[in-house]
Amino acid sequence: MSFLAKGRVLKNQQLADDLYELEFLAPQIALKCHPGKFMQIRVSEQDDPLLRRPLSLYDVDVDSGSISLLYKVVGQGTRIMTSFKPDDTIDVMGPLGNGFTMPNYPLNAILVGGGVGIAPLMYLARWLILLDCQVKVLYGANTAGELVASDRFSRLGVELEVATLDGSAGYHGPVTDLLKDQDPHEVDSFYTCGPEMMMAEVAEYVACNYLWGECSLEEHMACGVGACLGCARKLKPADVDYVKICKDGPVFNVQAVEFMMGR
Amino acid sequence: MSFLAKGRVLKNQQLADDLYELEFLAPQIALKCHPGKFMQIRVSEQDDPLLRRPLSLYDVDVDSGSISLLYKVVGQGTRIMTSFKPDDTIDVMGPLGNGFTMPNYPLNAILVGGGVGIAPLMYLARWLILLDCQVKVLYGANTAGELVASDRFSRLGVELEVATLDGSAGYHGPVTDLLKDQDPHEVDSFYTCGPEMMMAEVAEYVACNYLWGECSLEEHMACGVGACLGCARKLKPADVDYVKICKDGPVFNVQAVEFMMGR
Amino acid sequence: MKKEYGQGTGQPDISVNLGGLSMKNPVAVASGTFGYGFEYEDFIDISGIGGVIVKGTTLEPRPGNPPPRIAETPAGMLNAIGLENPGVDVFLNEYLPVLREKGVTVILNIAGNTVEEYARLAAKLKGHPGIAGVELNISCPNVKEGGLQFGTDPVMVKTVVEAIKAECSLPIIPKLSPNVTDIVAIAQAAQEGGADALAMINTLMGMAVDIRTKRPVLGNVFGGLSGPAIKPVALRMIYQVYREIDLPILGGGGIMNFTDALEFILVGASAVSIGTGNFVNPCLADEIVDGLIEYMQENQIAKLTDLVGAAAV
Amino acid sequence: MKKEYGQGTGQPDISVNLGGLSMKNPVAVASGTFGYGFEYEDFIDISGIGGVIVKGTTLEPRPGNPPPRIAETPAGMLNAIGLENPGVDVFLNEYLPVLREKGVTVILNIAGNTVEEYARLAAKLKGHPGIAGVELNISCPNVKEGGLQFGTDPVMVKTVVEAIKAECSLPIIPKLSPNVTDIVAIAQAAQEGGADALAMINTLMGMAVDIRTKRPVLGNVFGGLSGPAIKPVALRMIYQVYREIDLPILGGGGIMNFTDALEFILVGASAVSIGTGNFVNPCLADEIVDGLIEYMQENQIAKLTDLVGAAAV
Ligand SMILES: Cc1cc2nc3c(=O)[nH]c(=O)nc-3n(C[C@H](O)[C@H](O)[C@H](O)COP(=O)(O)OP(=O)(O)OC[C@H]3O[C@@H](n4cnc5c(N)ncnc54)[C@H](O)[C@@H]3O)c2cc1C
Ligand SMILES: Cc1cc2nc3c(=O)[nH]c(=O)nc-3n(C[C@H](O)[C@H](O)[C@H](O)COP(=O)(O)OP(=O)(O)OC[C@H]3O[C@@H](n4cnc5c(N)ncnc54)[C@H](O)[C@@H]3O)c2cc1C
Ligand SMILES: Cc1cc2nc3c(=O)[nH]c(=O)nc-3n(C[C@H](O)[C@H](O)[C@H](O)COP(=O)(O)O)c2cc1C
Ligand SMILES: Cc1cc2nc3c(=O)[nH]c(=O)nc-3n(C[C@H](O)[C@H](O)[C@H](O)COP(=O)(O)O)c2cc1C
Ligand code: FES
Ligand code: FES
Repeated sequence: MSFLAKGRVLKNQQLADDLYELEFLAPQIALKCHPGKFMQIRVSEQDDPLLRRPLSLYDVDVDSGSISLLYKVVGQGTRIMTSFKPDDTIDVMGPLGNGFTMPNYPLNAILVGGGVGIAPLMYLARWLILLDCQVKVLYGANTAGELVASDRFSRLGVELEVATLDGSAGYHGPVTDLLKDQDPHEVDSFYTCGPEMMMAEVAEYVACNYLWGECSLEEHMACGVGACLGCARKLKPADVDYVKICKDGPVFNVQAVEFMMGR
Repeated sequence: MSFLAKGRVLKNQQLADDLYELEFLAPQIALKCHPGKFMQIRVSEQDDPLLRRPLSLYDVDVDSGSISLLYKVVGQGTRIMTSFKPDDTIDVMGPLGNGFTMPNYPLNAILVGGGVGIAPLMYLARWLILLDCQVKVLYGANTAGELVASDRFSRLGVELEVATLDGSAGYHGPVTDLLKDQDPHEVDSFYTCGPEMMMAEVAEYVACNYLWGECSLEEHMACGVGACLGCARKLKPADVDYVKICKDGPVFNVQAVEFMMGR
Repeated sequence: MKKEYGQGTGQPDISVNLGGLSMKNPVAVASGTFGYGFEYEDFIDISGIGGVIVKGTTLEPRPGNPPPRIAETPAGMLNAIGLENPGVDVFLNEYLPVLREKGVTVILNIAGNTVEEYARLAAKLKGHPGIAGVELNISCPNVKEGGLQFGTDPVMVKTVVEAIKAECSLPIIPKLSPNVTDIVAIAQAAQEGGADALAMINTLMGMAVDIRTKRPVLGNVFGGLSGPAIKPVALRMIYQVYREIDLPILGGGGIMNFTDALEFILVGASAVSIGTGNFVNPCLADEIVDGLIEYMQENQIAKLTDLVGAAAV
Repeated sequence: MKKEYGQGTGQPDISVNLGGLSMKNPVAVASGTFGYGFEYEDFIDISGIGGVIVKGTTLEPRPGNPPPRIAETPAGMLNAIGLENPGVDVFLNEYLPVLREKGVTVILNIAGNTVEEYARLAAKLKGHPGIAGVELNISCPNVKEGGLQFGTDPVMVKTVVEAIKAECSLPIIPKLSPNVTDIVAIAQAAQEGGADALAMINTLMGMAVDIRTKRPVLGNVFGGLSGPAIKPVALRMIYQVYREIDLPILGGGGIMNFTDALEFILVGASAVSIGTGNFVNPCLADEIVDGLIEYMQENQIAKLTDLVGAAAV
């Protein structure tokens, strides 16, 4: 079940140069949230920009009915979002899509996130912890200042390893290098979101070690509900059918996907 | 001389239900201002709404370099303007058009304004006072709350008579009824801005009493500088040529105009 | 919050007979923008919608175009979906029965690449109750005529409409392409072919470029421009056709709110369709109906037909 | 802040030869949106602009259409100015000398209602130095052909271009109307008539309705749609023509910033024109030139021609 709702902004905080956390009240939606699902946010009442912006659930508090999104300013829409301020009413639609598969028993999970791709992994981590899983987060970014989710992960009580490309915090290099140090026998499942090159390496690790993993994909969207067929993608070039990222995903098994290196 | 400039918003204050005063710093423009001229304000960086909005100079302080506009929220553009806040940078163009004719000697002037049409008359009154004129303002509105310029006029030291359609302040009825009580022999010139029906009555009074008067007209605009020929109007139906309100006006001699009743 | 409209309820009469296709209210959702209706059930009661025009359907299943399939443009969007659909049999056997069960006013949008394909498709509809009407997408290339779009040539338009009318007794509503020099000539041809009503407009052909890759954004290079950007063109064409052609018009192109819808009605649309607007506001169809009723009550307008074409005199 | 561009200055070469018309830089201002240039002198150095295409000029003075002449639309605007202009004699004798004196690259936009009118107008230009080229507005009704627009019929396009070429040795740039089924056929006809370059696109025909009065907004009912709304259509048409027709293209339609301009160049425009964008930002032409230079320097592109058509392969 998803809804169209008016959300009341609680905060819209700049966490880094181009990273913001938007928190708003939408209790009806919050009740139906699940990690990996996403929201479609209307950024303006004007006709330009026209379409809603898809953003993953970063965190949700069912008790207070609040939903958090972590967004990166990349273009016109996200730039407009930075002007949202507390008590503004925003037009939100969600939760949409198929989220991450939840384990039936407490297991060991590694979450690999790069950049703003960390967003859906926060809410996922919260659920996994609730389900008594062992959660380790491998979190990569360009530079220390962009590791905006670190503290929140720590507060959640997950094990956190960070990597930065410039070496300003944690491991100096791509976050996927941290995979080498993991013991595949101690992990049951992987969850990943970030640049496709990064996810490709996670997928390879998962494949080589006969593990299981899920990733969250992106594609430009119009409807967000499977109606327009706009967000089509062949998970693998040889596939006959196009999946719809909004409805069949955005979460897919990593083994089903051939990642695109430019992304 | 007119300019394209970035104005820094000083205030954007709601004065009545749908009336706001916007004040911004634009010293270069302020230096060239003259009563009756107008600004073209870009309301949004988005492509919708696209065109600038023409707004009259309500008041200008050359010393501080600040310009005030008095605007009424009537549609999308003016609604967006209400979100301007102090320290915002706005994109302004002006001053544009031909303003009111200034007297060469101190004379007696009556200014007749209706609704937000009062806007250009404030700055005009300021100049006339500086030129040692006797200034009387006849100021009409629907209701007392809309007489947002009254205090400012009083502070300027002009003689002020008000009228409201609902009788909640001053004379109960249309502001033009106040013309009856004026002594035409004690007035040299009239200046008017507001609904055309109102201006038509001022024009008639001016004509009947062999006086002189100017009015400020409106027309939808694109360029604001006489380039697009979009703001054309025949001042009188029998005229051969179309004037351009933005360039030939917006101020015209009342005798040259046949007013349109619907406006 | 379902409402009952119609004669005798004290509400203004907003039901529409669109060339034999009867609609509860004048607001339909446009083909390709609303899937089969199910996709939007969380947001709106699809049985209350004036007409649900389902995704363009072809004789055989089609995989659609390679992505990217959509791109945002100023006050609009481009799409090049490529008619991805499971084929008419799946529609008739799997989707239609459910829609019929729910009481949805189903309008089937059909597409083909030859006159025969259209005719065979139309013939298949016999014996499948629950289709209120057929919208004919003629913005498709005619492979037998060198890929020229059916909708750009009056002779082809007439031929294809005739062929379908011969096979199908449902109301047939050709959907006109705006990418033509003379829209009235096309409308005329559709009428001569036996059209019961006209739908207009389909998308304007456009494209976008990715300056980073220096390549067209869309996998298909060209796409259809929809949304508020095209509204002025849609209004103009409907106005032109309304004044010349005596067929009811299902008007759309950029409708985002009630006042937009009213503009379409005033230039001659008997009913309207919401396309891109659904993406922005999935409850838009309902909101426009509410807006219309309120407007008619306030302005003492008893029936919608009093407004149709009022600006096109 | 005048800048010097061109070869040998260390700057990338952005000068353009548009079918014999030489421009300092590839950014022109579009006819009807920049008056005669003077109107914008407070805001921009008009002699630095790649080309100032002056208001559409006719043989005799024209009063223009009754107001309202413009209306805002989503990401666009409609205009129905009706070619108000003082006639070619006033232009040649009063405005041109001043523009020439200032060193402005003047492109004269001409319009007529018969082939003879165009030809006579073109003939008048002889002996008036300072006109860099002639843009031919063919979105005008041909009164001898029942009011059909010149620009919608290949035969008429060819005829009118030929007639003008016979009278005038300046570069002739027909400006194509987008309101046609087959833009390539029109471009082809212009080429056959002897066009030196093509300007595209003119405005899309549209309209707007005032729901308060229930009447068309524009005094002329129909108007030309311009601005960002039409950009996808303009790009598509230029792409189509660039691939088929071997003439340089002056591209425009909705350009609001440098990246828009680059999109036009990538689909095949050798130079661009800014229309509605001038109203929003009177310094836009300069800003786009600056943006282009910066982009070329950053991307080590020596000459603009390396970019022209890069997306249309
Ligand atoms: C399921 C899903 C979840 C996402 N979650 C997040 C998140 O939690 N945080 C975050 O910062 N970003 C997320 N994104 C990406 C985000 O949607 C885009 O960054 C955003 O739409 C850009 O909008 P813009 O107007 O700023 O950029 P522009 O480039 O100006 O947008 C132009 C158009 O392209 C679309 N677009 C641009 N980039 C993307 C993209 N990467 N994916 C989809 N559409 C795009 C926009 O929606 C818009 O329609 C997610 C995308 C998807 C599909
Ligand atoms: C010279 C001049 C001076 C003006 N001075 C003032 C002033 O001091 N205070 C004030 O409140 N208003 C003034 N106006 C009117 C003001 O320009 C319009 O109210 C405003 O443009 C409405 O914009 P909108 O987007 O809110 O309305 P919308 O109706 O949504 O605007 C749609 C389009 O119509 C145009 N438009 C709508 N109404 C008018 C109008 N009356 N005149 C011109 N264009 C219009 C808009 O600019 C826009 O392009 C003046 C108009 C002119 C021409
Ligand atoms: C994503 C998308 C898919 C579409 N698919 C179809 C289709 O399959 N058949 C069809 O006739 N029209 C199709 N259209 C056109 C719409 O039905 C509608 O005519 C057009 O979008 C204009 O209306 P709008 O501006 O309200 O969207 C599609 C439009 C969009 C945006
Ligand atoms: C107000 C206005 C007046 C115009 N007048 C003319 C004209 O006289 N002759 C002409 O060929 N085009 C004219 N045009 C069309 C423009 O030159 C340009 O081709 C069109 O607006 C598309 O470009 P744009 O989207 O950048 O504005 C006019 C456009 C506008 C907006
Ligand atoms: S965004 Fe419409 S189907 Fe996915
Ligand atoms: S607004 Fe362009 S001429 Fe007046």
